[in-house]
Amino acid sequence: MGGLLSDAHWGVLLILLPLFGGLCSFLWPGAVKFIGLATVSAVALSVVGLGDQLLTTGVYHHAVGGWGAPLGIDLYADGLSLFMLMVNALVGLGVSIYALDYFDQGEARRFWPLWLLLLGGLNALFLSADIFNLYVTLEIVGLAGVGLASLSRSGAALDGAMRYLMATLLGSLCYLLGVALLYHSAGTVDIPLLAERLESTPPVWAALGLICAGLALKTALFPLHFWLPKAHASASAPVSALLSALVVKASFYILLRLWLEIFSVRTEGVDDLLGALGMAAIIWGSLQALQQTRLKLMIAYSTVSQMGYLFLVFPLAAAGAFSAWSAVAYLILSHALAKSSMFLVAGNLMHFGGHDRIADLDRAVQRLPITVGAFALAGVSIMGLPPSGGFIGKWLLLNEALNQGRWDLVIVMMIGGVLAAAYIFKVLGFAFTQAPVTHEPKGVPAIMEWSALLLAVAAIVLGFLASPLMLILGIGETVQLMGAGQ
Amino acid sequence: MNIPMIYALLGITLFSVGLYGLIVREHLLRKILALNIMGSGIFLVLVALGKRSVGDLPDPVPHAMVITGIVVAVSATALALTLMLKLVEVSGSAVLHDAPKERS
Amino acid sequence: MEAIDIALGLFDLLLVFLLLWLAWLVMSSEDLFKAIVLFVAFGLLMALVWVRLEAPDIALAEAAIGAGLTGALLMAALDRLNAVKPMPAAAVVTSAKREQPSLPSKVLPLVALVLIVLGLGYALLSLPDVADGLVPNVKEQMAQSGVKNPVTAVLLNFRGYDTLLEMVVLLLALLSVWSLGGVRKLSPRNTNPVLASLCRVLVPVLILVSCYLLWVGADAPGGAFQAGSVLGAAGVLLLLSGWHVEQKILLWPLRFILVLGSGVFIIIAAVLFFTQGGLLTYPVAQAGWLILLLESAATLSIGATLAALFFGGIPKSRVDQ
Amino acid sequence: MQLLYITLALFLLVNLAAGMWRVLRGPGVADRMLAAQLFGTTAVAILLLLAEAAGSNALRDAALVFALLAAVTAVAFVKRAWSMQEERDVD
Amino acid sequence: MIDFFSILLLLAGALFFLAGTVGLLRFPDLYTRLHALTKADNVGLGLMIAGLALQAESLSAAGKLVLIWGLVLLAGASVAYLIARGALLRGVLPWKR
Repeated sequence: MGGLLSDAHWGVLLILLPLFGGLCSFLWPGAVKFIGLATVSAVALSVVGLGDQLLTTGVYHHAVGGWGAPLGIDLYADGLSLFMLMVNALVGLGVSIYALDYFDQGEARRFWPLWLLLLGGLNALFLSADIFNLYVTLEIVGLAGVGLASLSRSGAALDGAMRYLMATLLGSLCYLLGVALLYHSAGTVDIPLLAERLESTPPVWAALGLICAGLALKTALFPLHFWLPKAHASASAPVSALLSALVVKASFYILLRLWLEIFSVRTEGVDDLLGALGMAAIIWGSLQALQQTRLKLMIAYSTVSQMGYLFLVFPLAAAGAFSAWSAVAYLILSHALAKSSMFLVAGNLMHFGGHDRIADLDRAVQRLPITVGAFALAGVSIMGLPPSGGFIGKWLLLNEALNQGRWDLVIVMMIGGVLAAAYIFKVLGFAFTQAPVTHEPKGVPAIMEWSALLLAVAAIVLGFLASPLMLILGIGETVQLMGAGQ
Repeated sequence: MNIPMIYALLGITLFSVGLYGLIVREHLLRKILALNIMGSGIFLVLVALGKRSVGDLPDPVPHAMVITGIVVAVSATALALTLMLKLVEVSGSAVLHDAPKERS
Repeated sequence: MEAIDIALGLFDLLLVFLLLWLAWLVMSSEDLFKAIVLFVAFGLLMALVWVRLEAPDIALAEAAIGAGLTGALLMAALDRLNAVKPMPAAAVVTSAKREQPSLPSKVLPLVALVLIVLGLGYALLSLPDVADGLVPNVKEQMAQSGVKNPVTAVLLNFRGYDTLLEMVVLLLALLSVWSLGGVRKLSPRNTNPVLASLCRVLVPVLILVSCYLLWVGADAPGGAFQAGSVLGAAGVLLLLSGWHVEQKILLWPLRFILVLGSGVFIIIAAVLFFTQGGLLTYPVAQAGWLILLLESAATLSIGATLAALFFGGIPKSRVDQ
Repeated sequence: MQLLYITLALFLLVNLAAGMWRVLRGPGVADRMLAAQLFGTTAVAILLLLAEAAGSNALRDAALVFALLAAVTAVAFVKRAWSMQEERDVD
Repeated sequence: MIDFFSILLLLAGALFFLAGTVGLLRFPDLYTRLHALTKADNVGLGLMIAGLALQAESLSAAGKLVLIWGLVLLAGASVAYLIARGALLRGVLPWKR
């Protein structure tokens, strides 16, 4: 039985299931919720299956079409991929449950096909070992993201979606030109083969610049973050959660993957540039978040700053440290959970009061204790306080920075933590006090409250699971990973 | 300097001209045209550099990539145009304004 | 022999110059309609470039899309833009912003443009003069691919997984457009007899050409994407001539055709996966007809998707208006 | 014969470049469109000449598609884009 | 002999294309330009296609060429009519000496 489980190609299922589910939900709009929830649950089970398989047999390899690289496309999964797939499954499940009650019938019919196809694209992205295939998955993620961001059809949502569309298309094009240069330098688009063949030549440098710029734009790295606050803050709550928790992480994952596999040995200076921009993002994003008067914009700017932490890995990982990038993987997972929970909370508060003005939260804690509790727990993880996933990730990163004597990074991370505490306590403060203007509150469905809490609790629980999760991350030892699987 | 290389250089120039237009011009329709020109430039680079093989056959792999790329580009263009029209319908302007509107 | 090379060289240089000029004009001309017409001309010339680069498959796709569909899409969008934008209040907002840009803000992007061109150009020029890419690998495996056209072999077999995902991208674009809701009313029913007769001739020819391209794609340039684009053009022409279809026919069958391409792809992928043990691993003997099946489904979907994208809104919203 | 085909193709391309002037100059919307229509016909001729020079049947298919699609753009123009006012860019 | 006719037809075709372009550039208004362009170019293309058809290796190849010409003629004629009619309806006045 165990053999059967670990022999099954969970990876392939992870791609085909959501795509098929997406098509079905488009064909049968009457059954979208059922199809959607069933698909997301099946995906979550498949991730468990894949995890079991990876733990017993090591990295997963599949040559699509039986051709194998360089002619064909390879699927590949190691600890890092599995981690990202887990993010997909956990956040996806939480947001899907939330979405059951959030959308009305018409919106649900538009939401589910887009979301399931997005999920398929994300899974395909995390399983790909081929830079052109990654481009195609990026297109899926981008276009689905635009469709989702504009779901509510409000003026602000359309404006945000347009910004996002422009940014994501430009990012894809830069990435594609980089892919073209890499292909013509090495005659392959397979990542392990590229790692073997590439040398430090001007076209590779140009490709590095283009790919970094394109992916940084998609990941909203400061100062290329201009599109994110509007796009993420003006979308529907579940969509904001998906965009902030999953979509921006996808492009970051590609950057991290290519960095670890292809670019790290060939570059100096770029890693410091990315690190510096990451530091700037932490400070700038936090300061902006602190100034916002609207909850969703505050959360969106918080995403800008939290993405900055991820970019600190580049100067640190230059020394080849496992703990640096595993810290980042941990941060990704905990931020995804906490941030999606926060956006869902914002959705609840908007549902409840009809607005998301922070100053007018008006004792929300009395009427929506679960929701405010979820926000507080998610906030603990975002601030990086123990015991939470965010704490473990930031602690690992901080340790690495201390070991390498990078005091600049240490100081910025400390300041970022304090600022995060400031903007989160500001919200909590208003949630406890009476607003000058009172208003008619509306009830919030229990499912929406509990799913937000569930995600927040998961972000905290991560803090207790450090050792098993590190074990998972160790599968395939990403540092010399893909080549080793051959 | 051979003929394919000239076309490849044309490709990066088109990419850059498109990028310039994307940044400098404000009207969304113009930005959409700019993205299309950038895409054409990239396709040119992909295909032109694939003509460096010694045999009689140009590299078919970039050709396949570009064919799907062209079809995807037109569908993304259609989406962008529709989004632009909806935006104009709601906001009355085909330009993205940087000044935040929600300062009320 | 030499004279031919000179003539070809001049042809290439003129083509390169024209494309650069056109691209610049598309970006810089004040009038939007002019920019669109110039962009259509740009697409036309791109098709000639593909011919010069010995990429007839791409030339076919570009002829259908770059020179045809994109132009139709842009013109329809411009028309709708003029129709939905009569608000004077908005004009005030835009004119208020129309201050003269300062000199550095004009010059800086140009300097950046030149720097990028120089940097990337240097990168390109330092590539080796000869590189085989994947040509040897493709040649080696062609016999196992089930088709004779190497581009089709790459698209549907060697890198068929990419194509599966691209079909999803295409569907997503349409889903997103539909999710935005209808944009405007349909054009009024056509009363022009010349246009009607033009459609009566052109639409069947377009459909025939589409079938031909689909069929010929296995051995010669052509295939699902080109055939689908031509089919999409037929749909666009029908829509332009004010073609109406019954509500009920549109709802379910249209959705079915739209997902046919990606759906058949996914189902075949899954079936092959369970029988052959690999994602999209065709048995060599069956590869030929499996590819034809996939391409036929993809052609229908691409054609329907492109036409639906041109239409803009959800067909259902027609009744609401 | 080869040389003649290529030279004629070059000649037609020069022709096409000259037609650009009308697109730029206008004055009316229809004038620009008309010039683009000329491009279509000329491009078909160029393609056919190149096809003959290269002995490629596929290029004739491309010319066929060109001939068909040029009509679609033109119809789109007549039915859609030809409105009274001309949209101007704001910058 | 066939080559000779071919060359003659091709050159004559090129001449008509030239005439069409000159007309497009020099004629005073939309209608005259329309007139010059659609007629001259379609004849030019026809002559060229005749010249090329003489060289075609097979009957089907020649047939495809003729089909292309037929389509261009049809599209050109219809579009010329549509543009002229549209222009008249929109009040573009014909040029008078």
